[in-house]
Amino acid sequence: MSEQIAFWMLSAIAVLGALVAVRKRNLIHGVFALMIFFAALSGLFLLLLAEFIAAVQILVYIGAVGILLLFAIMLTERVTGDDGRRMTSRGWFWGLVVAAAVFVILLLPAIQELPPPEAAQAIDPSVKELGHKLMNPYVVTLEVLALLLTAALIGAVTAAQGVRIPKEEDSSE
Amino acid sequence: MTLHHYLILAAVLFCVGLMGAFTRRNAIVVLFSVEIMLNAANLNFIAFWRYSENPALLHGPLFTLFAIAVAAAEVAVGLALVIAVYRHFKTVDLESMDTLREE
Amino acid sequence: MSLLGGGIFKGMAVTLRNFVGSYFYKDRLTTNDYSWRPSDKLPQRAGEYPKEEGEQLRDTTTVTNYSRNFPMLLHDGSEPMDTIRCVACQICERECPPQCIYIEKSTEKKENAGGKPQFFPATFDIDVSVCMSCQICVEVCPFDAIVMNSQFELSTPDRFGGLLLRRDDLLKSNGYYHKIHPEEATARDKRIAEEKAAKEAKKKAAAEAAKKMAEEKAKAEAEANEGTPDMEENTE
Amino acid sequence: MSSATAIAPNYELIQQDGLETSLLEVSMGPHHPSTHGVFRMDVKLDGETVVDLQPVFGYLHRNHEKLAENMSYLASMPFTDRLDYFNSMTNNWAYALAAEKLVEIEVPERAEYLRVIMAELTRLVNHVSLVGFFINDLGALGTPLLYAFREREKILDLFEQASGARMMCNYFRFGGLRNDVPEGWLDRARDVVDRFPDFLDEYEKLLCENEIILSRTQGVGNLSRELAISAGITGPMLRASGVNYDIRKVDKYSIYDRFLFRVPYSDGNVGDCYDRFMVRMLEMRESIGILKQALGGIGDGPVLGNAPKVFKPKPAEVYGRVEAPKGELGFYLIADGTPKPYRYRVRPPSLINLTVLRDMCLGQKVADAVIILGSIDIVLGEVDR
Amino acid sequence: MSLDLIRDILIATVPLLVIFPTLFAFTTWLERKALARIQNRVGPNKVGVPLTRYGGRFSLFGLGQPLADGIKMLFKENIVPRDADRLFHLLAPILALIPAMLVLCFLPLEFPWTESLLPVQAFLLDGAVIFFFAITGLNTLAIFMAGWASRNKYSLLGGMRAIAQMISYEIPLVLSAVVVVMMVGSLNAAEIANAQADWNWFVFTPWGLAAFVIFFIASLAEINRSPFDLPEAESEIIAGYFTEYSGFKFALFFLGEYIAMFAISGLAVTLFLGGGAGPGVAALPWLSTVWFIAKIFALIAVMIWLRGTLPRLRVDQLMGFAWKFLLPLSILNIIVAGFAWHAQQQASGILKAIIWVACLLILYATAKGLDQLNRPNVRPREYKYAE
Repeated sequence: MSEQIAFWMLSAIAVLGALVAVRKRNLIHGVFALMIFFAALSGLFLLLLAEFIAAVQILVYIGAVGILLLFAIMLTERVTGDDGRRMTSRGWFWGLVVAAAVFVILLLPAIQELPPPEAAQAIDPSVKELGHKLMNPYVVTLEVLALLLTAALIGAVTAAQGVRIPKEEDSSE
Repeated sequence: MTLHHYLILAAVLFCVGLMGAFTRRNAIVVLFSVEIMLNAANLNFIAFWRYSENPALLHGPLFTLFAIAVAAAEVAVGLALVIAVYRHFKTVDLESMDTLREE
Repeated sequence: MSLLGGGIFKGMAVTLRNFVGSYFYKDRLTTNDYSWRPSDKLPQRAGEYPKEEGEQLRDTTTVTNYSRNFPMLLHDGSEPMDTIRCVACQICERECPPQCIYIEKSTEKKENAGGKPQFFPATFDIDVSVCMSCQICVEVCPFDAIVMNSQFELSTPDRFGGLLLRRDDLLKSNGYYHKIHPEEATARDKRIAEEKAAKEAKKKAAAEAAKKMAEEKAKAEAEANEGTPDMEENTE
Repeated sequence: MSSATAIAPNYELIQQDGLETSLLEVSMGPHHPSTHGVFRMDVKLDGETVVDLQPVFGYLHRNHEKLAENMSYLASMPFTDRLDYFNSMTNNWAYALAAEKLVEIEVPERAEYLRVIMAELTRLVNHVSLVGFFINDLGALGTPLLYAFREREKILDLFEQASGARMMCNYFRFGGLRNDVPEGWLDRARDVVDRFPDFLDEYEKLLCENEIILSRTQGVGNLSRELAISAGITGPMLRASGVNYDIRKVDKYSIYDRFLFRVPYSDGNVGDCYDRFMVRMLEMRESIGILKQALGGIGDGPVLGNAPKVFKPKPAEVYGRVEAPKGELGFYLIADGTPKPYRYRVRPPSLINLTVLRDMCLGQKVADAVIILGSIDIVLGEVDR
Repeated sequence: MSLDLIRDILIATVPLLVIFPTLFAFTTWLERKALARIQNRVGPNKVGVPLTRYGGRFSLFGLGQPLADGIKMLFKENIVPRDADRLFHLLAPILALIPAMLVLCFLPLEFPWTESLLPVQAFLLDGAVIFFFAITGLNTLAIFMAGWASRNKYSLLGGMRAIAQMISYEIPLVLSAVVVVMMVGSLNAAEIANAQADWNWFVFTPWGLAAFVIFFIASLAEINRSPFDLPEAESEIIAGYFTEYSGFKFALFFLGEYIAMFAISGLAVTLFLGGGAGPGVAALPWLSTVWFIAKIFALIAVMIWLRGTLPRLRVDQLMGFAWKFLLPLSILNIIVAGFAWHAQQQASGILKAIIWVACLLILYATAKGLDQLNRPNVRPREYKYAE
């Protein structure tokens, strides 16, 4: 029962957060709505007993991605966004149609008769096990991921810096 | 709670993200939308893992972990690109970046 | 090659010593408890603050001795207006830097403490909201008629009228002056007595020398006390 | 100025970088915790870096000079207290020196000794609290300041016992002092002076080796020797830039030639906030030396010469100056034969030292601007007059 | 939802929500009093219990001061700038408080009345430590929110400083905790605390000591304490991100800050100082809670002491300190810990001592070298004297 209440609340928050994030004109508000969405998702992960993923979700998405987005917004946009420009793209109607279509397609299996879902097994996942898995079968993946992150870091710095005339003292802020 | 609940929720979230990506002009909002879609997918992974026959294999969390890492990299590069674009075009409006279009 | 963070540790040692020292050494805890409690009387002058039990205020007697607050007018006897020293010469009014003194001279003369007919101030106002306690008026007064009071509790609900001290508020006896500034008052009285003695000796000598001169001198003195004496003559 | 042109191209580069980083214009003051009074700095920031700074003052203007031209010479003495309200004694002295030149009054020896004692005590008060304020600007929670105030209080008690007021002393008169110090005052002063080095030891231990203070102050707010001289900087700030110039040595006014003391100055390589801070710390030691000599050598005698209270000087121009704790404090008087000065002009060290603020701050961080202002040591009463 | 669960949750959480705000009140008093004594003042000594103004006899060293402050804060006018984002301006202090309160659950604090409710104790979560770090990071957002919503330049500067600072210092913070996690082999807070029973505190190992120092310094920056209080640097940017806050919202920020202080000290105690371990715990289990809180207060006392002594760093020095000093040092510490810990497992007696001394020397020499590299020319100078 308590699980159901938590699920419905969290999913409502997640959907609302996502909707506000994509529809809000004020981007800072949008980012915070997005973070609420991330937090709700983290709660859902906890509900599914994926503790570590929930923690990582908060750590990475709210702690890192959110802040990055905030900085990007501060660097690029007039944040209030009350400039009266059209918010939506030219093909917004077709976009909406496609989104709705995808939604329907995704739900088709559910509309059709599905086999009754199995009940979840009782599990006791441990972070240690996850760590062992990362070291034993997935170590190459982990290394590749590390490489990818490094590459992304360098790439991001290079792309964001652009062509820069060297200065004597480069203030990083 | 059953797997279906989570799958439908993930579908809704994915479509919200899709709608945002299709209908907004702001590059950063499009990035938001992509993140929402990615997270919906992650939710699916975890839900499938939870209701799988052999959760001890931890495939779902591991895959999600990798997906989150990749997503973080994606956001970093994506935002760097947005900033690079902004530097060039002085806007993050996706529709005004049409220099490759034939006139 | 100094210790890493050594300067910070040294500083922390100093603050620790002060922390501990503030409990043991009066030298390190200089705070006085000046707080006022409802049961306490309002302090009348500096140094009368209530004390915490067993706590000594710093030595305020010397401070009080030289402290200057707002001016007051001196009189010598029991009846203030009969023995007022001020002759309304208006030097202080002119010299006052913030110009907070307002004097109106009386139209007729009256006998002062010395038995001499003198003018007196019909009005003598000091606006203590303007006064800056500089003591210039005390220094320029040739008659030792104005000195500094040390009463500071002048708070009033009426900020215009209440802070304008009238002549009768300002009049204080020489005895009161002795009470608040004992050293200064004694020195002043001594000087006045000396000056008086010197004057009388001079007078006597002059009287012995020539009687005619004495008459002229009396006349001149009357002139000097009349109108406003010229500035450069007023050397003390 | 040179640093201004040095910063401008750099700033252009930031703009060319493409990102429209708009400058953040911050009006620091007039009610800002660290502007030392009602002083305003219009700062333009690029991130945290100061790219432009405009000092704005005048909020405390009280018409000091014009007021003095409309009252007798003696009457403006109490007003000089209000110039640099930390150092009323030296303000009095500079004005008294100018007026004494005007009417050629001799000052009795005891008065000269007391004047030196008061001036050096004032220097202690000023430097010790300046260092406290400076460290406060660096972000300490008032601890050094309160230690400084603890010691300052002892000296202010001395002032109060001598003159009747702690800060607005109004103690000097043309031809001496208003009154002699009370009985036992000299012993108390000796006691305070004897114990002051202990406090300085503690103070130096607390501050001078602290890594954070060292790295915050060194290389910040550099003032070159040349700029310091051409801008007319005086006092500890000039000596911190490597110029050996002290009016006590140059003019040998009063009886300063009788005392042995040294003037600390830096080698002039940088002239940063650390130098200004240290020069003041070292100067306090020298002041204690002077005080000990003066308190030892003082004799009996009158403290006020036979000088007129109110006078009409002959038409003349005079300039009297002293080494005030903040720099050269001078009073320029033109007499026209009336009891009031025709022209009365103050040379305020605070204001003139403040003129190089912009040059020192450009290119520094906003936190540095605050401590540079603190290291200049201004008092707004003197800047605005 | 079963009533039992609600009851259990209430029993597990409400004490946290009561005990720590009470301790917060006491800590504000302690801080004011200790700072006052460091500065040779008396500190609050008038307001007693019950709020006697002129007390003397009942003033109880001014212990009523926090209560009086709280009442004052509660009744003060709530001022919102005209141009402020009202919603965010309201939400920011709440958001600042929530994560701080939330992370308290991850401290292995066992209260006598919660013994029967182990399933709801969050610190038994397998990833309690990583949750702790994740949720502490949320504070950044609240501060940014406050800085941005106030529409004040000082607030914005403070917010930006806070973000830069907290993100930078999170890295050495986490990396220094990694050493402990490596040694215990678990992210579970209770397990980490239990591993340190019998004076096997990690702070008594060289790498543990180094990690503790790094952790403590980084935690000072995380909770914006002096000498890293740049986001609220009074002499530079007034009050930073809470310049525009008054009354109860300000009190919430204040509360959040102190709760965060408890939380991060609690984590330091858990990771390095043996958790609830201490003399007498074996006989009286409830003593572990007392020890835990006593250790927290010991750390807070050091923080107050530092606050009374040190000025603050400049923003670029702050970042440099995190990236160029703490980060390399903590990475080296992980390496040293990895090797030395394994080496000393087999070794015994003298060899162990040699390994320990060698570790200490390596770490100190590296720290010294990094310091020299970062500030090559900073040292006291000589001055000339003119006769």
